[in-house]
Amino acid sequence: MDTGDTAFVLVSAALVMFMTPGLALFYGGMVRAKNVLGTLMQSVFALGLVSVLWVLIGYTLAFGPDKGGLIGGLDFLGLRGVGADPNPDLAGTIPHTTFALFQMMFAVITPALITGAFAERMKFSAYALFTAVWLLLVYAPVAHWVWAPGGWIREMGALDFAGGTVVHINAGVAALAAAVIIGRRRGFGKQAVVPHNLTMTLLGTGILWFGWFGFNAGSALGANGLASSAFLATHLGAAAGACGWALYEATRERRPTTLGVASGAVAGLVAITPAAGFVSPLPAIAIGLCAGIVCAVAVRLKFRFGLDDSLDVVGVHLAGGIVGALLTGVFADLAVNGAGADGLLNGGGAALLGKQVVAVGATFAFSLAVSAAILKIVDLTVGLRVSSEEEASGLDLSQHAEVGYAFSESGGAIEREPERDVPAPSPVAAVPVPSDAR
Amino acid sequence: MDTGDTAFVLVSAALVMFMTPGLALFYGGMVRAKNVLGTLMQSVFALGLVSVLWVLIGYTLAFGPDKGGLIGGLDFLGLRGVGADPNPDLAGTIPHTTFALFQMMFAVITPALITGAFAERMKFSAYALFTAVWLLLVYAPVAHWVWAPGGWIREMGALDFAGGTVVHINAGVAALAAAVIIGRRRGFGKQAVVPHNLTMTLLGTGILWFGWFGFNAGSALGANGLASSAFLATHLGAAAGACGWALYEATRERRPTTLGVASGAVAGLVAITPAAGFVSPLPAIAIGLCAGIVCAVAVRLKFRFGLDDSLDVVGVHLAGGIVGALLTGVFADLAVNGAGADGLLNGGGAALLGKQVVAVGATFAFSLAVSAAILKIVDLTVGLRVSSEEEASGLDLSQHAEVGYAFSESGGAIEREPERDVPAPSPVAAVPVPSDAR
Amino acid sequence: MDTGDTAFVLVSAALVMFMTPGLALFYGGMVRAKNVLGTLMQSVFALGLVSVLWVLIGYTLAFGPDKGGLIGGLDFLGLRGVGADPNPDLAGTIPHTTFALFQMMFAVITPALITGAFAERMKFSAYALFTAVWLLLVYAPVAHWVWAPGGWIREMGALDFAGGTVVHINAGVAALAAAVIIGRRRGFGKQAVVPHNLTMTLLGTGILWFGWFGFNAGSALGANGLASSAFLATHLGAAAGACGWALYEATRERRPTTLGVASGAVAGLVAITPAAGFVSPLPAIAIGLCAGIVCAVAVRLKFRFGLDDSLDVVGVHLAGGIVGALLTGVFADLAVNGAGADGLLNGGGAALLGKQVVAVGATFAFSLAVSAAILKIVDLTVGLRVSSEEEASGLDLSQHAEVGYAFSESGGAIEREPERDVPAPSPVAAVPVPSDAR
Amino acid sequence: MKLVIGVIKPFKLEDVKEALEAVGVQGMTVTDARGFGRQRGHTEIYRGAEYQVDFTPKIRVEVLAEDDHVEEIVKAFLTSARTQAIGDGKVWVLPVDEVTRIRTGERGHDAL
Amino acid sequence: MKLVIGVIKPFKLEDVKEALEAVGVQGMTVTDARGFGRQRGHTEIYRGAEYQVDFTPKIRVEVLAEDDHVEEIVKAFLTSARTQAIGDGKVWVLPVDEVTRIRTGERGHDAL
Amino acid sequence: MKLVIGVIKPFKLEDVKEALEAVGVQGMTVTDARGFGRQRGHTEIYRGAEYQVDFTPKIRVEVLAEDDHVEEIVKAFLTSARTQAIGDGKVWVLPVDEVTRIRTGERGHDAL
Ligand SMILES: Nc1ncnc2c1ncn2[C@@H]1O[C@H](COP(=O)(O)OP(=O)(O)O)[C@@H](O)[C@H]1O
Ligand SMILES: Nc1ncnc2c1ncn2[C@@H]1O[C@H](COP(=O)(O)OP(=O)(O)O)[C@@H](O)[C@H]1O
Ligand SMILES: Nc1ncnc2c1ncn2[C@@H]1O[C@H](COP(=O)(O)OP(=O)(O)O)[C@@H](O)[C@H]1O
Repeated sequence: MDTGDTAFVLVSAALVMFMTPGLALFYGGMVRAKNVLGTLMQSVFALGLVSVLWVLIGYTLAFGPDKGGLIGGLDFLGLRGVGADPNPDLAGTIPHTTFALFQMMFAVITPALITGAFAERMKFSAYALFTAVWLLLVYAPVAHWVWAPGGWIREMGALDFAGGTVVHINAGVAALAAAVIIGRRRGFGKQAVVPHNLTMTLLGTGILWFGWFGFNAGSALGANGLASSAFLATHLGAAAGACGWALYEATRERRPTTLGVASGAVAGLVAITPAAGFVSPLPAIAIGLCAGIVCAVAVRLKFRFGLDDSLDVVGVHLAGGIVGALLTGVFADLAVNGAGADGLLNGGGAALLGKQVVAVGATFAFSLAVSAAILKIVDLTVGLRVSSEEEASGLDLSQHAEVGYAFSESGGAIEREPERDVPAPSPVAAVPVPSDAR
Repeated sequence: MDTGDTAFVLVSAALVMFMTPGLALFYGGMVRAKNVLGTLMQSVFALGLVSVLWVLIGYTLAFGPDKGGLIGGLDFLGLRGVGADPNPDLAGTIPHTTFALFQMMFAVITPALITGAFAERMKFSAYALFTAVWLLLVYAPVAHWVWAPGGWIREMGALDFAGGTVVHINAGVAALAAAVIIGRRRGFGKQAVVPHNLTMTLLGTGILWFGWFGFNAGSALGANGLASSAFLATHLGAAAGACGWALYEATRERRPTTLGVASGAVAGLVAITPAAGFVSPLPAIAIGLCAGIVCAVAVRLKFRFGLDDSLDVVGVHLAGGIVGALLTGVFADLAVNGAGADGLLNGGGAALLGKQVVAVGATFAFSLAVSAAILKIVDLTVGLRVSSEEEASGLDLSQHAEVGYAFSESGGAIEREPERDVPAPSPVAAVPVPSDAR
Repeated sequence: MDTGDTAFVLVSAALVMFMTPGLALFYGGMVRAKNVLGTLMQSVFALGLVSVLWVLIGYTLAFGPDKGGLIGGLDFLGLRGVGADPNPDLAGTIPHTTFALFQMMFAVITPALITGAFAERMKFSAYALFTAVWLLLVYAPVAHWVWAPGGWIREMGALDFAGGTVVHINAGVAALAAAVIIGRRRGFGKQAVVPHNLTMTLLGTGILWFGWFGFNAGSALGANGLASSAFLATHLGAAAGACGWALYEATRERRPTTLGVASGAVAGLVAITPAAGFVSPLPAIAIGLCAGIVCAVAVRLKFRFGLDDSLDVVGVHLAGGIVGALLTGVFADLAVNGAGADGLLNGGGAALLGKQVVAVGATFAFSLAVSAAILKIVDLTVGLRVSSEEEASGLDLSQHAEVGYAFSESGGAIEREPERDVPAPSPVAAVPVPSDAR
Repeated sequence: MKLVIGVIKPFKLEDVKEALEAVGVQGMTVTDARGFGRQRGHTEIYRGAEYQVDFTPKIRVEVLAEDDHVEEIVKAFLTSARTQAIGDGKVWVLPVDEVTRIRTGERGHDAL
Repeated sequence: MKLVIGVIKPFKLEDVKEALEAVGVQGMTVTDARGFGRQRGHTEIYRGAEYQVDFTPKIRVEVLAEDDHVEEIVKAFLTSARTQAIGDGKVWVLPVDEVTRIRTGERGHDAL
Repeated sequence: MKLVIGVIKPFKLEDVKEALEAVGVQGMTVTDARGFGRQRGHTEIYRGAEYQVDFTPKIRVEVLAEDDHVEEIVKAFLTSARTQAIGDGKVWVLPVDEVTRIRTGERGHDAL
């Protein structure tokens, strides 16, 4: 066990955990004020629900001893047998618990990413049920295929350094299914739906960018040259993505926007995720730039297709994820990572690219089918969508009986305490309570 | 000295420092807009005041050579003799300065926790004076008892991994005293007092959760298996706490709330703090779940008792701290940490539980008595409470001559610069200043 | 290569990256709501633009093999030859890429600091052009002089641990030039210009403080006693700075303000930056306290001089940077850092202080001249300043076609989709879209 | 000269604006408001403390108009702001002594 | 038909609402406002720059009522909004030509 | 008794307040508003979706005044709020039946 590696992966896990509140803010700022809490909840609550499920069963399904390349065995149920000693098959220089908790943070944020597609209209109960089932039926298997020893995609030799397929394509496809199945928001395409607080979205972007260093560099599972080059590639992907999107807007719409720069940075981070540990700096810039432009175009298509992917999960995570997975097959470089492969431009021929295509296709098909099935079942059972009145009044009031902001303190409310009329037993309470009225 | 351990504890210290701004936001979002800055200040200013006092005298009182099990000697006054070499009695693999600054961050946040109890009505001067005195007369001694070699509670064998008694019960008890002594806010129990910005509270929750990894895992004082299991337990405590509180609300009040999930996560973090380094994953979930539910019930009692513990420091930190301290006596496991003990459910019998009860009782009694005394004296000298008019207009204007938000830019104010009428010496200023009026 | 050192510097780099969004918020809260996005952009976009330029050419200009003490050679163009192996001349125990990316984060935030001087009135295009040119013509050379082996200021023996001259004085001087050349905002000195969201500024302060540990302690380029003492000094500088500014306000204006405490903390951080690795705790407190008071006075002078340094970059970064550089010559202590020197109060005589004065003077003169020249050229080409109408309506609308906040959801806008009238090809879109109207 | 004031549901503003333009209205002034009436409010819960909020968000639209234009304008409000649901709001008409355009000082009809 | 407008201190809104309901008022429209008058404002200081703010937060309450109901409503305002301190505000009454309920098109009395 | 209502550009509020004080006005009530008129609005773009916003920020100023004071007050608005640019706003005058000061119950002239 190496203390430096352990320190780095533990801190990386903390950074990845921080990404989920960051995502909550990134999404929360883009919705209307009446839905901000409901939107924040759909990310933050995943930290609670998914973490518990992951420890109980998710981890062993993903990383338990391989069963036919498809799923993990139940040996690690409830983290049984997962202790301070490293598990050499998974990570040789850090405690097994460190690897398990690092992976837990990935499992938390992936379903949270999906929520952008059905923002402003899904029942909280439906969200919770969908998230729990999706984690076990979709996320865990795909994570096993791609990352676990024996997983068929890993064995095939496709490369996904930090989750381009497992996290982004996987979530992006589920988002596509969700947007189609739950249907469009009231007034979509007719009424103006303006982000209520872009400063919140920008803060979220900053936190995501910051946490992504743990996501990608931490995936080196040690503090070494590989982690360092993944860190560098990650930052350059984000930077170039921001420039790419801004460039597109400046040329096509005369003005680069704040939301565009934020979106471009995230698009670049998504695209560099699978490639981070396999490419050198200049290709990293190329991948980010490319993702920024492609995603800027992609998000503009949803109106044409009448698809209300509310916060553009498809346009950013699916499109960006595919860009990244394929360009990994183009730019991968054995000189950067001996455990990787050479891509199209490094004399590796189309072999790797082909495997990348297979990995993307398999993830796409599997995630689409199972996600759609789960959504349909949830719709038939608890029902996916809030009522039209609840949608009009907003998720905050209808799902959580709260409001996000109360800047003007104009009373307008009186307390209905159950205890209100009960004679208070304490002497303190006996003292008449002074009121602002007097 | 181990670089990996040093890296981990230094980063952990940074994370714990970040918790104080996080706490400021967590609290700030819950008050009315007119008090948001005053509330933020009561946390943020502690970063300034307490840090300086800690270095000058606090550290040596807490961790100087033991004097009769009760207090530390003055050898480390002004950090004299605290240098790059490790102090084997305190932490053998990191510089002594690293240990001292890590401890400093704990000393900063503890008094800040108390401020939630007297929110929206205490004078800034009274807050500052109380904080300074409380740090030296209450925090430093209790920290010595529990954590310093020779401290009587430590010697007795009670377990507190990262501050359940020192930080949370200690602050929670002081909060109880403060809420009673300063009295209720105007209109408490009659007028509606609604959180003005729950998105701020949620952001604060995310930062607290993130920073808490430094708080608990960092308390292993190294990057090792213990740190890793403490990290895992911490995350599960928070996750289960959020689920517990949400579950309570969903069953008792039909709707889980954002504030409930945020409060539950913090309650879980509080409860897992003393246990983090002594329990395995499943017990960690149990502790969090239990804390989430217990605290959800506890905060609902304040109206019955007519106690205006404004932001529920008692309901969350005192109640949650006690839950954690006692359950540590139930779930502690030598298999997790050889330096710990076996709890009730691990064949250790009631021995440890008994010691935990003593530790809780002693901290409770001492903190209540001394905190109350300090508050009374501050009240008699500078006075604790702002005037009724100042309370109505808010702390921001009355204590700091500022407002938190100015969204609508409708002038309504002209500048009264002292320099206004002074003939400006610089040529630049000679140029007539264009005004928006033209 | 040491994994502990690598882990620490990588995490430090992430922390420094996080400072830029923090700075965006720190500045963004101080402007009027109509300019908040434009202000955030001027920091956040630097993360994109500067990072790419740094990798392509900036790094090699700053840290390439020395050319006459003035500039670096082009050997590292596009990070050619910068790999996993340590570069002993720069940092012997971490990968060369780690050093390069750590330095990149410094290059990003420095031009972002300048933007506070021309807030609320500069064209986005002018900002972008100025930033790009300034990075290469001003930042890179000065960084070479002070930090690169062979750089003349470094060889002379002046001390700048983490960027007092390179970052703060350099940016502060450029800010002075910018404020004079772009001129004052409409209504400056007459109309009230109130910070629109001090909670945002306080959050930014918290992030800056947090990230500054990476900035200063990370500059030890390893996880060791030096990093630890730099960490401690950094925190004490911030803490004492906050106390100093608050003290000044409490005594001179009766009330300590939130903005004052935030500003004082930043002033303290600025001043401790050059000294962090050379001074012991008590001098660190002295430096912070001194900076807090000096900067509190400095910002109050701008009205007297009619200088619209909008967010006080000169008053905080230039003034604070000079205080820190000079006091480093006073308090530096070989006992703290053998690679440093003894200052005035440690028997080193005035030698070091003299060198510090030369370093400050040279940076001041060079930065002032070149920055002014760049600004003039940008003004003559793309033009520095937005039109008077654009300034009145705000940067958000005029430069980015966005608004920061839309709390009240009162329609008031209908969508003009380019695709709007195009017959939608997809069956989904064929379904008539329900509108809130029905 | 009259002042027609309409209190409507916020999401109806766009429709009302278009309807008013359609009947020749060239200007209006709107303010965010909160209304109390037959339409019920909602409940908020914070850590178990329950609040009944009786006011619902509305928008208040003010239109200055010639006397003979009023009837048309009121009709435009009725048709465009109506959802058939409780809380659609009211329209009322106030007499106006005189109107002046600040920019030009024009009065009466020319000021509109 | 009359329009009674009251400008009050924000924290009084709840009391005023209850007092108006007590005298049979079934609806009202409120807007956030800022008032200038005998009541003094406050000072704000940012980095030494001092601002005098003369406006204080108020709430503006509008109530449509039958002529013979007006006196009672004004009284309700006086009793419920009064704190005896400067800045309690004003109540004024405007003549109304007609009122219509958007939902039903009912006019006059039935529109309230 | 009359009620003078002026709709102005936000940054003009301070000038208007001073002008009104200069002609002896001792109180006023202002509300944030949005105006639609000859003055054009602006465009917003979010991820390529383009919105045309027709409303521009305004401030609505209400001044209660004696009949013989009205002309002076209207003039004060015209001179202080004018920028010569489209969108300067309007001033209109409404008849008032009566005014009461909440604090004292004084009516009419004494209530101002
Ligand atoms: N007497 C009144 N005076 C002023 N405004 C009123 C009055 N009654 C109703 N309103 C306004 O009209 C809105 C709708 O009234 P309400 O009774 O809820 O529904 P409806 O108009 O369909 O009967 C209220 O929210 C309030 O803003
Ligand atoms: N002439 C006026 N026209 C319109 N509103 C007024 C006028 N005078 C006062 N007000 C409103 O009444 C409020 C209270 O008036 P003020 O003179 O401060 O106290 P009081 O009403 O107790 O004399 C002011 O804040 C303002 O909103
Ligand atoms: N008929 C109207 N009724 C009510 N308010 C109006 C009317 N016409 C204009 N306004 C208000 O006056 C403001 C300025 O009017 P506008 O036509 O844009 O410029 P100008 O007053 O210079 O002709 C508008 O923004 C609106 O607030």
